[in-house]
Amino acid sequence: MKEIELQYQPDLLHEGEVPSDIRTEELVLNMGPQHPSTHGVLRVILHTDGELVLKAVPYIGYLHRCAEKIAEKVTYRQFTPYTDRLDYLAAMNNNLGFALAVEKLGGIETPQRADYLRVIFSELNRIASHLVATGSYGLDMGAFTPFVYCFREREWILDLFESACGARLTYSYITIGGVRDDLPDGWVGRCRDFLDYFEPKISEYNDLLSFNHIFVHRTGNVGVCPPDLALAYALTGPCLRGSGVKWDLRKATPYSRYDEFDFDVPVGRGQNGTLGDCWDRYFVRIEEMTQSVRIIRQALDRLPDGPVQAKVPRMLKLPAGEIYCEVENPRGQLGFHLVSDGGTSPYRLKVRGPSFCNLSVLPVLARNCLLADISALLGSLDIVMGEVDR
Amino acid sequence: MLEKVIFFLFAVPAVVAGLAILLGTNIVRMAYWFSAMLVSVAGLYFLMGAYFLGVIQILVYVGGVAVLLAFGVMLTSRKLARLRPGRGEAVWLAGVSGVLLLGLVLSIMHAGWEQRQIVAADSISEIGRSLLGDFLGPFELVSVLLLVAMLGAAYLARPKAQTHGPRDGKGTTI
Amino acid sequence: MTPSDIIAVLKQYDAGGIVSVVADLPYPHVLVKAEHLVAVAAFLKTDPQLRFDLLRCISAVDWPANNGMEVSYDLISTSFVHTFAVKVMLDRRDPQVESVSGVWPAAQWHEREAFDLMGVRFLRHPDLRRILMPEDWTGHPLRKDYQDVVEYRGLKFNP
Amino acid sequence: MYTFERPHVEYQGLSRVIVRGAAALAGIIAPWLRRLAWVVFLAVAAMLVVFIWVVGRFINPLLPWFIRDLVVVLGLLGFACVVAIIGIWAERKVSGRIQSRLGPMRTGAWHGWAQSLADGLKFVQKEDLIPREADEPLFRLAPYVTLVPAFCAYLALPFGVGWVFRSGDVGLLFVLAMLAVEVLGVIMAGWASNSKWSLYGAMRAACQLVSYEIPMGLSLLAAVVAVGSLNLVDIGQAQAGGWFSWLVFQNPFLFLAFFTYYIASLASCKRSPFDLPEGESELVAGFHTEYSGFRFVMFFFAEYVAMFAVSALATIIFLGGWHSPLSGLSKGTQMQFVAFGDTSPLWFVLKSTFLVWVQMWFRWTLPRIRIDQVMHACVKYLLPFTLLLFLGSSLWQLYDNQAHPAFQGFANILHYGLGCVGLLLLGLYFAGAGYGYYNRNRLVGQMARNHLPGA
Repeated sequence: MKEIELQYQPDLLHEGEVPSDIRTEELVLNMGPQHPSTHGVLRVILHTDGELVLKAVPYIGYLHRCAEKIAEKVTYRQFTPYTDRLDYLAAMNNNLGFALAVEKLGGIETPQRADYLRVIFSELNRIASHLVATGSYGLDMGAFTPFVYCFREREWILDLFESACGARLTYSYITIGGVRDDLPDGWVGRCRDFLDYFEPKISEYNDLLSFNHIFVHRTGNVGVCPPDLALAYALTGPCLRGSGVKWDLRKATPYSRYDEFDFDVPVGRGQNGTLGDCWDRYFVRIEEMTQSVRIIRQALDRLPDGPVQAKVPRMLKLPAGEIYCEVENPRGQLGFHLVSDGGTSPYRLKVRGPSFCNLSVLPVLARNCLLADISALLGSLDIVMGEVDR
Repeated sequence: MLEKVIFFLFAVPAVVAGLAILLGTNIVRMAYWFSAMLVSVAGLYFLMGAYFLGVIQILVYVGGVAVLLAFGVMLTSRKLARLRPGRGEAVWLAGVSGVLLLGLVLSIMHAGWEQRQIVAADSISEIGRSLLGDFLGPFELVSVLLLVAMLGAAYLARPKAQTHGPRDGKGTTI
Repeated sequence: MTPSDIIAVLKQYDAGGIVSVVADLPYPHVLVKAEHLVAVAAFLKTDPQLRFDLLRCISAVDWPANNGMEVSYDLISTSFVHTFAVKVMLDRRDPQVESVSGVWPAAQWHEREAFDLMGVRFLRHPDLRRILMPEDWTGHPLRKDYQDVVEYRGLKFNP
Repeated sequence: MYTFERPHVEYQGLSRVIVRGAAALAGIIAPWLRRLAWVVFLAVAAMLVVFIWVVGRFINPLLPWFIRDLVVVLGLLGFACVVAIIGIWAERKVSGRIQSRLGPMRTGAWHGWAQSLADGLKFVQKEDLIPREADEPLFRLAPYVTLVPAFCAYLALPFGVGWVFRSGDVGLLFVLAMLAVEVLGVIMAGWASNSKWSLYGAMRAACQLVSYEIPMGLSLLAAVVAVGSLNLVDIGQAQAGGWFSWLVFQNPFLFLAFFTYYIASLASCKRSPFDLPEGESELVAGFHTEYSGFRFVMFFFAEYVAMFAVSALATIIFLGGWHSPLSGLSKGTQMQFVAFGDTSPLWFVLKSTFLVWVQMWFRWTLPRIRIDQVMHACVKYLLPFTLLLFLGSSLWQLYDNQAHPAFQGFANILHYGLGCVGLLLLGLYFAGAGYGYYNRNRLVGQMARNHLPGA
């Protein structure tokens, strides 16, 4: 065995470099669990020197609802609603990830129409999720109006979801073997209406927020995450692409017929600062919305007829074995490590929440930044605590 | 009659605030008592017809100096915020301030107050003319003093070599 | 590279540490001895043919039947787009293994979670604390033989 | 299950009377308010008109001076309260319209006009919390120290010729001084709350407000140099004669000074994009995090009162004060309403309101600046720039006085050019607003239209 030098020395504990001639006392600031910009019940302990944050230590677990333990007690079908509650802003994508994991392990083939509908709904949900991310990022930066605009557009998507599956937040629409119901009459037309309306709105957000001088100066060069750091901390999704790594599971390991669609993978270019800063991570989301619109248009154009649900027994039993299956969620790669012992419920289900991994880089990025940059950083990582704590 | 009432309306708070500064132990409250005293004295200026002086007192001393004082004091730790001089210290301080007070009283008694009509003490143009005319020398001297003070402050606050800024990129290297 | 190619490369490096291999879909993986884990991990990450630069997940699975605690490391390479997994089997009574957070810093939180919920102790981990459960919680909830807590800090749970 | 026992808080003394009284009053009044909303609205408006008329007409020199002063001070206090109440309501309506919402629509009958009154009633009924570790006397005092100076600034604001409580030689300085004292209350609140977030808010407020006072004062001085007086009435009088005689168009330095003043005044009112002392996404609520109930209302009031005060100052100094922009065209005679002898206060309030609206517009459009950028913007850019403006304005005055014919011609061209630029800006504003209004359905989208009937 040859020795290999380890590249990254874990150095979570960090000594504040205070100027030697001025003796100041570190102020320990408890940010959260109830704080407007922690996006849920995240608690961050900040060690500050005036406005300067020397160290930030996140504490999580306030929203831990034992999803993995519950999974061992319920059947496969019964667990689908629990996946809604992981990343509650992208429930469709969560449903898809779990359904794919079960289908792959059980060797279940899904009909073509179901695959197309899955693509349409998960891309719509990606837009909805990115709208929340964009809007609440504006809110973190102190601009209230983009938030309301984004929610206005999201309402339309939620209306579309509601008409298709009856729910506005926790859909459980994409089930094992396909999707639960076929589309209602006129849904495709309404979806097209939305896309026609929504596409020009993206440039409106850019005018209002993305290229706003103050916004650019607040987010450019802040929280810079170079590509190697992003990979080392296993950032995925827009956070990784914001660092300039062209990595998207929809392109790399296509699932659910994503290879039949034509779309680009936007990456950060560091055009308003350093590569991998908050602005890049933010703008990747804006660009991804355009790509999602492209995918949805293609899927609507080529939407095949046929059944939307494969024959799956009510009490599904999977063969003994295990699988690790990932999908590209709006926040990154959502992974399900599913271990089956041949029974009707998972023997072990480990959920790899993208927000969980993205948040783990916070102590590294939040060093020697200003207090206001913490909210910029948290917003650009775009965490959902339901998924971090599971 | 009314003037006297108003005089006491301002003078009593000024004295009370001054005593509170002396006798208080909480340094932050002392800063606020100080600004209360400044406002009361400004009121006395108004009563005397020196509007300009009164307004400048509020603008500069209350709005600027007292705020910065409170700001500086606020940043000290809460334990330090309570102070109480020791007995030896108190005697020493009382001696020094007693001598100073005596000097002040003596100088007031021997000042030789002339009964001179001050030409419109509240007229800003008069004040401006005298500052830039009769008293140009002292005025410029004070300006130079302030400039030196400002340079000194800037020197003290200059960025040191090892000071870290938020934008130095250190926070992102691993 | 296909899983069998990866296994071949890995066998060239350290045949002694490999206990068993599975090259078939859906879950190709290699089971290595616990003491070889960090060396294998570092090799998988740095080898120019493999370059597994993204640690996707660390999941611990409790097998009380054969007294084992299995920890699997799911990897993917962003350069070559191939996936693989490494597993170690630990003693269930006192599961401990060297931390890979020196190789992939991403492992830090995953390992903390495995420690919290499964009780796997990761040696030389920079900051091994509970992450999801409160600091003073007793027991490791995801173990199969976990007994539900009745009372926590005066907070009584109804069964 | 575990239940959290909430300590029972009993109101005592005056707050008990106020709370009980307000609750009883709300029970009686609220239904009638809803029923008679129109009547109440009209009655309040009529009372205001009558009051203004009485103050203007019958407060004559024959009355003892202290009665006159008392009436005028009460009137100004009422005016400040009305400004705050309407300002809070308008803020919500403006934000609603900007964000394709409706804002309050239910309270009262017409577009939720009674919303601020209802809010006030709600706040009065709220539990009056003082944190256990707070410095109680200072905590109680701070809202007053914030609100009273902001109101005092109104004492020196001229609403027209003769429409001023006290016009001294130091009117401008008095207003500035009062706006400066307001900071004291803010940092008092921040320190006394004994919350770290509040302390951060107070620190930011002290840094920012003290720094921005300097460019604010310097920009105003540039205008003072042009007029040669610190008396606000004199400054207003010097701008009689319509749009082109406003100080802002007199020379390029003053034109720029108006904008620097406006920026600095945004900062000194803690308005977005300079709302760092209370930036909710960073500091929860900044210096008033721990405040509730009526004390919070006082901070809220102080903000709107100060907003109007700085806008009024900008109006007097730069935008012609109480003079109508058209008075030059109508051959020296003011456009007059029949009922009032003098329309000048209306013009004054109108212009100030426009500036307040611009402040709201900024707030709902721009993100917040970071603290280091705030200080950089002040110390590195605004301060030297306003110093230059002050110098330039003085030099301009020097040459203007000596009446070089060539310089006069040049100055006239610039003067009218700037006036036209101002007209252009105003025209662009109205064009933009009109475009937005006529395309509102398209811009907002079908979704919002369907969900907001009557929008």
